[in-house]
Amino acid sequence: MAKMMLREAINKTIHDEMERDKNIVIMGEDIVGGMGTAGGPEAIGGIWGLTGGLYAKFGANRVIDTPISESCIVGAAAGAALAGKRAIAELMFADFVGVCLDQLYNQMAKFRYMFGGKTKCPVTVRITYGAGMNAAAQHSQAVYSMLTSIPGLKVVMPTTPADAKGLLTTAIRGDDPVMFFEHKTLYGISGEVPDGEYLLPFGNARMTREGNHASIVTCGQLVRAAEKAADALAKDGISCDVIDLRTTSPLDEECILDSVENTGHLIVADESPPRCSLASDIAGLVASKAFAALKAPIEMVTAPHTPVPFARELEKAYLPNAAGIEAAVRRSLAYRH
Amino acid sequence: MAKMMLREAINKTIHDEMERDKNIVIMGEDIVGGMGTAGGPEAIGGIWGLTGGLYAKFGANRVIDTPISESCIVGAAAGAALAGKRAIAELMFADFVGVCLDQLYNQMAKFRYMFGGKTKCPVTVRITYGAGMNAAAQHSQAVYSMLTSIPGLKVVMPTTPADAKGLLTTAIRGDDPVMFFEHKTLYGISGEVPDGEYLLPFGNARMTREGNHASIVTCGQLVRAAEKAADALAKDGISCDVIDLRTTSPLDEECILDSVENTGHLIVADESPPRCSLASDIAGLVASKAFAALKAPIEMVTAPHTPVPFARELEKAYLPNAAGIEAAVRRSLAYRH
Amino acid sequence: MPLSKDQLRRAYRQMKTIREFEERLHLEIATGDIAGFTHLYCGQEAVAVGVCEHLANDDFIVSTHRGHGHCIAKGCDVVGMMKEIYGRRDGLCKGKGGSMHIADVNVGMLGANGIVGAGAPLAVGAGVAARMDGAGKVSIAFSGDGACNQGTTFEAMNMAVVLKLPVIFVYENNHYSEHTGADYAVGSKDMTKRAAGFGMLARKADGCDFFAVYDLMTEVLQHCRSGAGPASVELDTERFFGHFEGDPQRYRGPGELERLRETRDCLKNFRATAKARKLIDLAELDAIDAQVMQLIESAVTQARAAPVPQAADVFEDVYVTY
Amino acid sequence: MPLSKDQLRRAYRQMKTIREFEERLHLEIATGDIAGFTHLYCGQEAVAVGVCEHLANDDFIVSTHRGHGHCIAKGCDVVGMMKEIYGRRDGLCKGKGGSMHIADVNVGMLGANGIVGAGAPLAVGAGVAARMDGAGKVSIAFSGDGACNQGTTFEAMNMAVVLKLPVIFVYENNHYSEHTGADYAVGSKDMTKRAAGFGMLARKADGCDFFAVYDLMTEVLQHCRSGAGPASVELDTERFFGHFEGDPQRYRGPGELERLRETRDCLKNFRATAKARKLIDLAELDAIDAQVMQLIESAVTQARAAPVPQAADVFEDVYVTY
Ligand SMILES: Cc1ncc(C[n+]2csc(CCOP(=O)(O)OP(=O)(O)O)c2C)c(N)n1
Ligand SMILES: Cc1ncc(C[n+]2csc(CCOP(=O)(O)OP(=O)(O)O)c2C)c(N)n1
Ligand SMILES: [Mg+2]
Ligand SMILES: [Mg+2]
Repeated sequence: MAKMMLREAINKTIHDEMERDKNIVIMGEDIVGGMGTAGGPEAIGGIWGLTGGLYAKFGANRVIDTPISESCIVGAAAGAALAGKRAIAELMFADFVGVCLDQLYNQMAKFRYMFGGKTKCPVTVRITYGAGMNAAAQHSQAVYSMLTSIPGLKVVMPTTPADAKGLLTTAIRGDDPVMFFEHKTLYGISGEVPDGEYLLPFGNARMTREGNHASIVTCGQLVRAAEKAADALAKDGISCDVIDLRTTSPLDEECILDSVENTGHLIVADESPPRCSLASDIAGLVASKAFAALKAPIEMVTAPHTPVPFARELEKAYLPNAAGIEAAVRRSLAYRH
Repeated sequence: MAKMMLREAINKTIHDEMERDKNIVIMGEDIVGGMGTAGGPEAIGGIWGLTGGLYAKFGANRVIDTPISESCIVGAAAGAALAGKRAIAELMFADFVGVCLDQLYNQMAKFRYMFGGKTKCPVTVRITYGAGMNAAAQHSQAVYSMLTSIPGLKVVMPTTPADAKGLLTTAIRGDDPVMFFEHKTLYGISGEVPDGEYLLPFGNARMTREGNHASIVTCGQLVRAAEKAADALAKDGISCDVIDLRTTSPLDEECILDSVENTGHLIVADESPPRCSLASDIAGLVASKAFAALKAPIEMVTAPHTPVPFARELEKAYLPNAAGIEAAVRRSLAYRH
Repeated sequence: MPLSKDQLRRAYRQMKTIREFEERLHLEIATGDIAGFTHLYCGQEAVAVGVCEHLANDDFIVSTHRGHGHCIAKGCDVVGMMKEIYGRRDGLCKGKGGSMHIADVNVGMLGANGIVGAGAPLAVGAGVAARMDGAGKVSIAFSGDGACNQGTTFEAMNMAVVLKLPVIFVYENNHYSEHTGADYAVGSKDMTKRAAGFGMLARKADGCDFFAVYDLMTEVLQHCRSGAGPASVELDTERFFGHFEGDPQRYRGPGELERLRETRDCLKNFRATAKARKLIDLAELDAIDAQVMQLIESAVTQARAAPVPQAADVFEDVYVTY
Repeated sequence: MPLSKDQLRRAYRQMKTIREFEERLHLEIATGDIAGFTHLYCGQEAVAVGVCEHLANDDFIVSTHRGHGHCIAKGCDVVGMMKEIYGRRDGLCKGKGGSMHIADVNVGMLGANGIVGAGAPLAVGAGVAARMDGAGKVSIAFSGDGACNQGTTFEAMNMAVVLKLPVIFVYENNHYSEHTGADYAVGSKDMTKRAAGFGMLARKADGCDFFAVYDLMTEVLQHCRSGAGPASVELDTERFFGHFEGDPQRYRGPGELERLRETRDCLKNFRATAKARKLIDLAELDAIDAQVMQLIESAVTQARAAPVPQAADVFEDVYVTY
């Protein structure tokens, strides 16, 4: 075990995996940095500091700094994978899926199926997402709900350094395309990370709090908000399950349904706007598969149906938070038919 | 009133509106057809036959045949709208949103908000969508759920020639960006279309069957499947509301909730794959806002979590249909706690 | 280096196979037994074959919506292809892909593609893989004159130059994208000059002349395999059918198709050159023709008789592991 | 036609306003009172002003993530901009957009943009609108050297040529996209030649020399306003700060920034030319400087004092009608 930041866990995992498997290639904008400048390569190592040291160690054939061409980055990762490699592609901001969605959605997600199961496409697309840094409407979006809707893509969202290592290793070694969502406000959080081989299976949620009164299902940055809400409620004798989904596709349906069977109250917290969101997805799941257990209307705590605003006060009002989750739990428990 | 096909209703509405308002411009691939060929302009009039006659009538400044460049088509429509025009853009297949999502999602959808409400962006993006013609994974997708999830876009899905006219007129005259989804299997259906001015407000669903036992909520090509199911059930004395949403954003929540308050049974039929779908969206709505009325688990009849397969037998198995809807209604009514 | 007799026979056989595959499909589609959208390659055979006859099994190609020719030229099984187009369970893609999505990574054919312009970035990625593998492997992106206006194609050209990758962009200029003329949609009216502007070797040749294509590719491949970076090749060619089966082709001039069949047929041209240069006995080519006709007949017969997929197959092959 | 004294004063004032707006922002950001990502335009003023001084209120421009200079040059209210960057309720965009999303369609400024490469297609659309309006209106797409590798930018160039639109692609080559050198990311190392390959008029000039920019634009605008189609203009310029505020700038060479400030400062250059050619009394420029300093001071004071948005504002301004 070593204590490190989530950012460091990701950097180290990429280093370890690329060391282990010479077939891995990584590409993205400024992932080396300094190409064609007086400062020279490695002047930056990724604007989020996640790819430092790779170029020096693995060289230009495997660590590829690209022009600003997201479609070609994602497409090239997919093409390299079809051609027998394992690829890691970086999108600097999740919002840029708009620029390259075809390669994610019509290409890598569908190859295996369209080609009759005879190809695989091992690509891990690393994506920095989410609000909380006042980066405004085009650099703050959650995006994962949209990607979760696409058959053929797996969607992963680590919330701790250890999970980042375990899930990223599984993503890179797997044979399917994976969207690996890294919340920009979580890069700096610290935690113990297991040494050596450490893989976490997909579709296994993490129960971070256990309780009997309500089930809070969430992911990403809102896991901490949910824990905060649960801890506050615990002081009033209200105990909650807090479920960190870890992967939204595949989804750990069993964990969610078991929890709701036990508590009868579901609160979903999701950083997306509400329509066709992960929140609604889980609400739909429970309303169809654990209906009998439900004792109150399902509570969905989401961002509003608006773009992400810039000003501090506005972004704060936009983002779902602990207080909103806590209120939703109380509303649910107070419900009388 | 005149009887015409949905395809003709759309063509005529575009003609009428462009006649009425000189500020309207339309653009897309092969919407004129024959540019730069021996056959000359108007050799085709849109591969779906929806834009015939426009070029001859309104000329090259307002009827713009473009290269294969969807990002630039959608972006140019948005740019023309910012610059004071009303634009209609055509995407030949809805699947191509992957190629131009940024312009839909980060640009036209967000301008008004990002710019503090001081701009409008009147663009109607016409999109041909859906399965049923064995066009395989990249030419058959439903896509509307993904677009419904985006704040700032309105999403419209006509199912009759009259609705096509009424909704398209509203879309073109409105000041917001609208995704206008045309199901490729509905182009040929016929119906009476009102003469003269005819506008349908958005967010008003159409109740195509009325009943007391179950609520079937759907849109697009599945409206006919739902009606078929309802008619079959009627023979067994089971009466259903069939709700054609007409627009999924804005959504006629009241119509859905009222219906479920009355029936207690909700069946949502949606051509999308299940995850973060319109089906889940409506399930979530009802499970949170009409919970007390629900007498059985919500039934979601969707496509499976796979791409759209090619072969006739496979596509048939992929598509939700009347039998599936009927079975879901029966399951719901048979439910005993 | 002149082509050996064996090479000539092989090249001719490949072109003829594509030709007859497509001519037959045209008839089969008219029966209504084949579903979906089909884009025939007929007329462009010298391009696919003139390029692919240079390639090893482990070189890569990326194809388009008009992919049958590339598939056959790169070595996909013709019977498996016919079954796929017929939507059969033991088709090359189990009936899941159909005409627009045929692939066989085992022969370096990374897929036909229904999205115009999507192939070029994939080919850049295959070029990255080729360079990692070393040994002068290359990656080819086939694109149409229409596809070359798509942003992805331009990005791919720039990225291939930046990374000095062994990627060749083969532009099949058949003068139309759907119903639109290439001279309209390619603003510069010269895609080769435009490609050269990206800073790569850019050449063109007559795409209806197998020998011209083959010779040009000898030179361009040498450049790429040696590590000198990407190249663009524009080949002037013709499509003998409509954009898709069912296209009324009102954009064609009077007599255009007849004239093309008469003067721009790469198979006729091949025979004429073979005869003029005394490269091979025409009777040998006749014998190949007969074999090809038999192969196609057999492919159709097998495809028609093959079992259709089952409903449960829909759920398979989405992920490798769940 | 030489610039009148009034024109010279105006141009200088605009450049100076941009300069001091940015120099001051650099200091304000360091206090931590301004949220989000800010990209300063400082050093590139001669481009925005040399272009926009030619434009009427109803000509259009489309900007980038580094948009403050374009906004000011096209006539956006400086106080409203400062308030916006400070996230104030009466900012130009009510605090909803921030630095990267300033727009004012009433002055033909169609928006800064956080998505690199998204602007060029929008400018094509504004060009469509300009042509519909007639009277020689034009549309300008400002882009960086990095943005010009994005597929959308290429598409836009091709489409503008195909449609012969009055669109000018102004490439501000400040030699860096984030931390990457332009010579690395632009494969051809020559974006003007590449633009010319698309079939349009393509020119370049020193973007640190207002007069060079202004004169070139006179010529290019004449071309475009007359209906002769689009053009590309590459302007060699420099950014005096990091990519964004907070950038450690390790990609710079030793002494690079000092050298640029010394030799490549468009304001210094303007003064030197004004003096050498005896265009205007330098004391007049000094007076302008003082006015500008006052304006900026007042903008900051007003912005700091302005009310912040309210939580309920989040829900406004998504649609025109629901
Ligand atoms: C992104 C995208 N846009 C549009 C289409 C529709 N479409 C299919 S083929 C085609 C024309 C392609 O022309 P070209 O590249 O010249 O190839 P050709 O058909 O001549 O072989 C078009 C517009 C598509 N499949 N994908
Ligand atoms: C689609 C997209 N990709 C990447 C980025 C991140 N990004 C912001 S600015 C920038 C560099 C742009 O360089 P250039 O076009 O030269 O403009 P400059 O910053 O030099 O003004 C990058 C990569 C982005 N905002 N949008
Ligand atoms: Mg073509
Ligand atoms: Mg730059």
